[in-house]
Amino acid sequence: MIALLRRDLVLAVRAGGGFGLGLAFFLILCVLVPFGVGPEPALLGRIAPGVLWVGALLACLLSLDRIFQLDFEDGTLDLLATSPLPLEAVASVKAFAHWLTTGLPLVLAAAPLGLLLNLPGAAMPWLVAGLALGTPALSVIGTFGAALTVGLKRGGLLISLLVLPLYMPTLLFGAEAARRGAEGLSPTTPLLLMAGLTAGCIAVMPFATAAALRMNLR
Amino acid sequence: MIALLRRDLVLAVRAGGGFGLGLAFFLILCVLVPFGVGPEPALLGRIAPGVLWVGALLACLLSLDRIFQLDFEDGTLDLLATSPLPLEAVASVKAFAHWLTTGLPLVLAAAPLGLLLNLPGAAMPWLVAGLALGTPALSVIGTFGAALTVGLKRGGLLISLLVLPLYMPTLLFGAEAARRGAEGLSPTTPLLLMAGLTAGCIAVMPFATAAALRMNLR
Amino acid sequence: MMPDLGKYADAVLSSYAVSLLLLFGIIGLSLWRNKRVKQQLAEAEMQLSNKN
Amino acid sequence: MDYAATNLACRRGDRTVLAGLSFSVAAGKALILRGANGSGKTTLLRCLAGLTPPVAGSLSFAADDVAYAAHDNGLKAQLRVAETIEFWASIYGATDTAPAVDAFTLSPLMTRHVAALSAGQKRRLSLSRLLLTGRPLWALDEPTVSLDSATVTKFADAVRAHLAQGRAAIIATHIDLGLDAADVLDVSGFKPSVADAQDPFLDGAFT
Amino acid sequence: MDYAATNLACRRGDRTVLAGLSFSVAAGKALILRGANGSGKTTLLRCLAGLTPPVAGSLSFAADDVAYAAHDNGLKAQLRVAETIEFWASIYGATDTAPAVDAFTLSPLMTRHVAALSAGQKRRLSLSRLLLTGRPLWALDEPTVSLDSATVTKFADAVRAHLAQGRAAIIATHIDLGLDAADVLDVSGFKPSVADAQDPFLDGAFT
Amino acid sequence: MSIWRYANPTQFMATTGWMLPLFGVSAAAFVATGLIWGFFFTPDDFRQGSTVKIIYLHVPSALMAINAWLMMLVASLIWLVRRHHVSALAAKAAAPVGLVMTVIALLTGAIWGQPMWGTYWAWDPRLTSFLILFLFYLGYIALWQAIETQDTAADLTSILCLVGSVFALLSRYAVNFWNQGLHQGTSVPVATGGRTVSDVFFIPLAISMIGFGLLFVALVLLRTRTEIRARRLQALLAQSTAVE
Ligand code: HEM
Ligand SMILES: Nc1ncnc2c1ncn2[C@@H]1O[C@H](COP(=O)(O)OP(=O)(O)OP(=O)(O)O)[C@@H](O)[C@H]1O
Ligand SMILES: Nc1ncnc2c1ncn2[C@@H]1O[C@H](COP(=O)(O)OP(=O)(O)OP(=O)(O)O)[C@@H](O)[C@H]1O
Ligand SMILES: [Mg+2]
Ligand SMILES: [Mg+2]
Repeated sequence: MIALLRRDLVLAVRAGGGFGLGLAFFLILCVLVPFGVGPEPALLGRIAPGVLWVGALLACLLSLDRIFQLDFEDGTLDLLATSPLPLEAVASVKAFAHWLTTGLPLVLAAAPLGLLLNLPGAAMPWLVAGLALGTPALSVIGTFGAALTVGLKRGGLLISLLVLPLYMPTLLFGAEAARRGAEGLSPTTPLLLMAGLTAGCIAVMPFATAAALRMNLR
Repeated sequence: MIALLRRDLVLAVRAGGGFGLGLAFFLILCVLVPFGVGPEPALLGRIAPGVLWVGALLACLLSLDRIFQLDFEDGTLDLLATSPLPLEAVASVKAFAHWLTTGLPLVLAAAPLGLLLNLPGAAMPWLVAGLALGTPALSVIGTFGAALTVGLKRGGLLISLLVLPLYMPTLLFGAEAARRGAEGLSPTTPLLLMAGLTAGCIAVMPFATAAALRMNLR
Repeated sequence: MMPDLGKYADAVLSSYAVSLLLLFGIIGLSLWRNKRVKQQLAEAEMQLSNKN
Repeated sequence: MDYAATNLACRRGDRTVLAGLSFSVAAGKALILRGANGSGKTTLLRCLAGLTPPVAGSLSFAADDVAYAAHDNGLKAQLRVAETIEFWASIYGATDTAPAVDAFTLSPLMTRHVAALSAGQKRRLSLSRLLLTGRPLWALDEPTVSLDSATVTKFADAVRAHLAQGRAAIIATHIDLGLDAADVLDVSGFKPSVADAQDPFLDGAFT
Repeated sequence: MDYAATNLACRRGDRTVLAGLSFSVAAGKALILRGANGSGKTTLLRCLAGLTPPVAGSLSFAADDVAYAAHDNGLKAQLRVAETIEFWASIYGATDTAPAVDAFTLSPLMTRHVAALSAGQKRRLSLSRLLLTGRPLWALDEPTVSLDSATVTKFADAVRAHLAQGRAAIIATHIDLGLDAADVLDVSGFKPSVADAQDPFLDGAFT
Repeated sequence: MSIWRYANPTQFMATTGWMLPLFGVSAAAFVATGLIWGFFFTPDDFRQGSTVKIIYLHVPSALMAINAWLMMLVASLIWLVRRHHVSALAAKAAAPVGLVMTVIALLTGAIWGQPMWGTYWAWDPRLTSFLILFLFYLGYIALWQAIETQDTAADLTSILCLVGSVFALLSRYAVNFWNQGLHQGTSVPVATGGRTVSDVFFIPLAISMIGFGLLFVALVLLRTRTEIRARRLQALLAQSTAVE
């Protein structure tokens, strides 16, 4: 399993992808938004938590289709499925690698980018906490979506369609926590709910992912 | 050339992609944003033009990497490059097919989705006009980005990084036109500038795209 | 016969129009596809029984 | 130990491609699968490898006994040759990669990226994985594709060495590998009838 | 008309793989390229097809004369067989697809999706494109990969028919196609020296 | 004889052959009665004016939009557990009907919103969760369309339906938490029996709801029959090329 994780990370870095790019995308989005909506600081501050959350979601989505697609096309997935590694483990490792290359950089970059968007200081810690708790769920759910569409070429947008409604609860809790933080209310309830959601996803989704993979390879 | 266009469209539709999905993505984004920033109608109305433009951009970006990547991986691009079709024509056709499957549906869907985001009625026609004039440029520029990264697996995020700065002028003019429309000012200047930009891109970019392709195939 | 809908006539009529259109749309589509598939299947069965 | 299949039927996509197929491969023996293009060799091998469950019939061995090599190489262009070998070695818990490297003369290529290999070199790298699996039954789908004749001989040697350890191999191929301890099975003879398809939509009749 | 190359040097990636290679193929003749894996057959063919410009030397024909068939099939899984053939026919302006379909017995497969073809069937479809190009020089990279022996014979017939029209073919292959009008060129003999690499960073000396 | 014998395609075709017209005719009768009664023969509401007439479309379609998804969930479970092909095809057949119901509920709601709340759209929890349901339908249908191999498509869409149901529930809950809405609560709580709508409106509404339910059943039966035939057609063609 560690070998698979190491391989996935090496591939991510070598292919001009890896940590840098998820981050770069996030940065670019944060630059685009002020251009799109205009530069007033008060307005930007209000929408900042939402924008950062939507950005995290999209950065995840953008990279989802590659989780299994490349391995499927060059035949590696067949070989992994016949290897001693259970497919559930493959699913978990893939999700974890995706989080390391996409989710983690976003969590680390959220604070400085929040500054760029005038995010109120009170909201900052809660936004970061929310992202830290929520992005693992995004990766795990996204891996499931990728497994559903693995046989299909150009699945990119189909994944988005399948996965985005599944992202809704995470997004709602996360944005709510950041907003409550900004307004000085206690954001623990949404954060707790989100932690529960993430824990549940991590525990259960790999089984659904492995089942979907098995069906697609058949 | 028409054969290539037809083939690309057939592939887009068959692969569960096609017209519907660019649209679905756009719709999903418009649903996400209120979740992220909260449901107040006034706030949503203010940021609506920006959000729709950023959404159009992202819908384009999400689908860019597939323009040449699949053809490259299965060897079709080599065959097309040795065919009687000049690569410039291939580049133009690919860009046009991309616009038909991504840009056009966005133009058509912008009005109803604007409603969802409380877009002021006065801004609506200008937003749509801006999208109609601007999305062809997005496709043409994106095709160039796709040609640059065609050799690289997992080019998805790298393309975004390369292309987004090139999208900036289009975005600026488009959002400005919609905002002026909303405030009752005349949006003709930004629209004219954008039309010029688009015309220039359509005329010149296919040559750059073809050059990039040739280098990548070498 | 036509009830007086007052100032909301637009809303009521358009919602009825849209809904009926959609309902008839899905009904028509289902019937049409049913007929087509039935015909195709009959043709295929004919061909196969001729072959054997 | 014998590796046997009894009355097997296999499906590919929506289509039942083979039915009523039985065979038995004794330890130390190889089974060569023959058959025209599209006759179902790949379908059978995928079924043996546990990727598609059989529609009917049974296998006397588990999917864990099978080392499968497909038409596709399953290589990553961005990895180096050495990294690729190490990766599969650690997946299969193999400690010694030297036999795999030697059997396919990979040592001059170890530091190259897979992207910079020729078609035959890629194939050699892909086949070297077999020696890392340590599994007793090799199920190989046209393994010699794009290998030059010297390498084909080396490959046949590797198969012979494998068989000599009391193991077995099932190989789909269109060429002659020169294995003496090999039975031949022509899969063309196992075309299914409609009844074999095991499809509830083909039972009974309705219009 | 002769198809000739003079003193050719070809590059693959950063590496100059072949140098000093010359040949001439007369109309009606075929040239078989031989050489161990990695000796540069693919590199040479890509150069002839105009995909990589030669590092040195010259060709007596244009890239437009060459119909190239690579290791990869270049097929789209989502298209049907008939659609694929029509697509290439209209790209090359061919009006009659019947010869291509017949030469590789594709007619029973016409309505299938490419995804549902076996490896050999895909190869047959991919090769049928050659007959649509109408180009005089075929440059083929291991065309018989995964073809069964009956189809290999059919393919050799197609090549013979092509040559009989006064055209020519250059074919890299590891097997014997049984073409009588064929010269053989072993590319292994054209390994470049450092001077052949034509790389400005290898001229002169600095440390 | 267990109920599962209807899961055999031949049996299903035979049984539904005579059931379908029955459902079709009664659906037409109930829908027509409910809507005509509601549109022509009910008074205006004292607050909502004539817009109250929209209720005869809005509520039944909203109800059926949810029920259709529930039916798909059950059918998917049956497919996953017992592998009855008809059940998978029934789920496939129901999805577009559910989608249309969802669209009708959304559109009539939006049109109703303009006079009542002064806006076509508000991010009210109930409205929002309907929009999410709409997305689930779209995704489910798109996945069916995208996969060639029928059994695989059935498997994958079933899993999506299962996982999607859980997440739909979660987001319904999360949405409530996020925004208190404008939309009125349930006024026909079947469980408690009490209701806030007066009989004048309620009787035609009930008839219309029954009608929409029957219409749903009729459409699903018809479409399932089509899917079964299409499936047999495909199997025949595939097998004949394999056997030849
Ligand atoms: C696009 C907007 C709307 C959507 C998606 C929507 C959705 C729904 C849903 C899901 C139900 C639930 C049915 C049930 O629980 O039994 C419902 C019921 C109802 N809606 Fe809407 N609605 C929308 C707009 C409106 C508007 C604008 C009004 C009028 C002011 C309205 C009035 C009602 C009424 C009276 C009911 C019946 C409640 C009951 O008796 O249970 N809705 N709607
Ligand atoms: N994904 C698929 N869906 C449906 N049918 C398929 C699929 N893949 C292959 N087939 C069909 O199944 C049959 C058996 O294919 P298979 O790949 O097993 O043949 P094969 O013996 O391996 O041929 P080859 O020598 O060409 O590799 C063929 O008729 C083929 O067209
Ligand atoms: N993209 C590349 N970059 C750098 N070197 C490469 C690249 N592709 C191949 N090579 C190297 O160039 C040499 C020639 O490769 P080529 O593919 O031409 O060989 P080939 O004769 O076609 O072999 P095969 O019979 O295996 O197909 C080999 O040593 C190979 O390792
Ligand atoms: Mg095969
Ligand atoms: Mg080669």
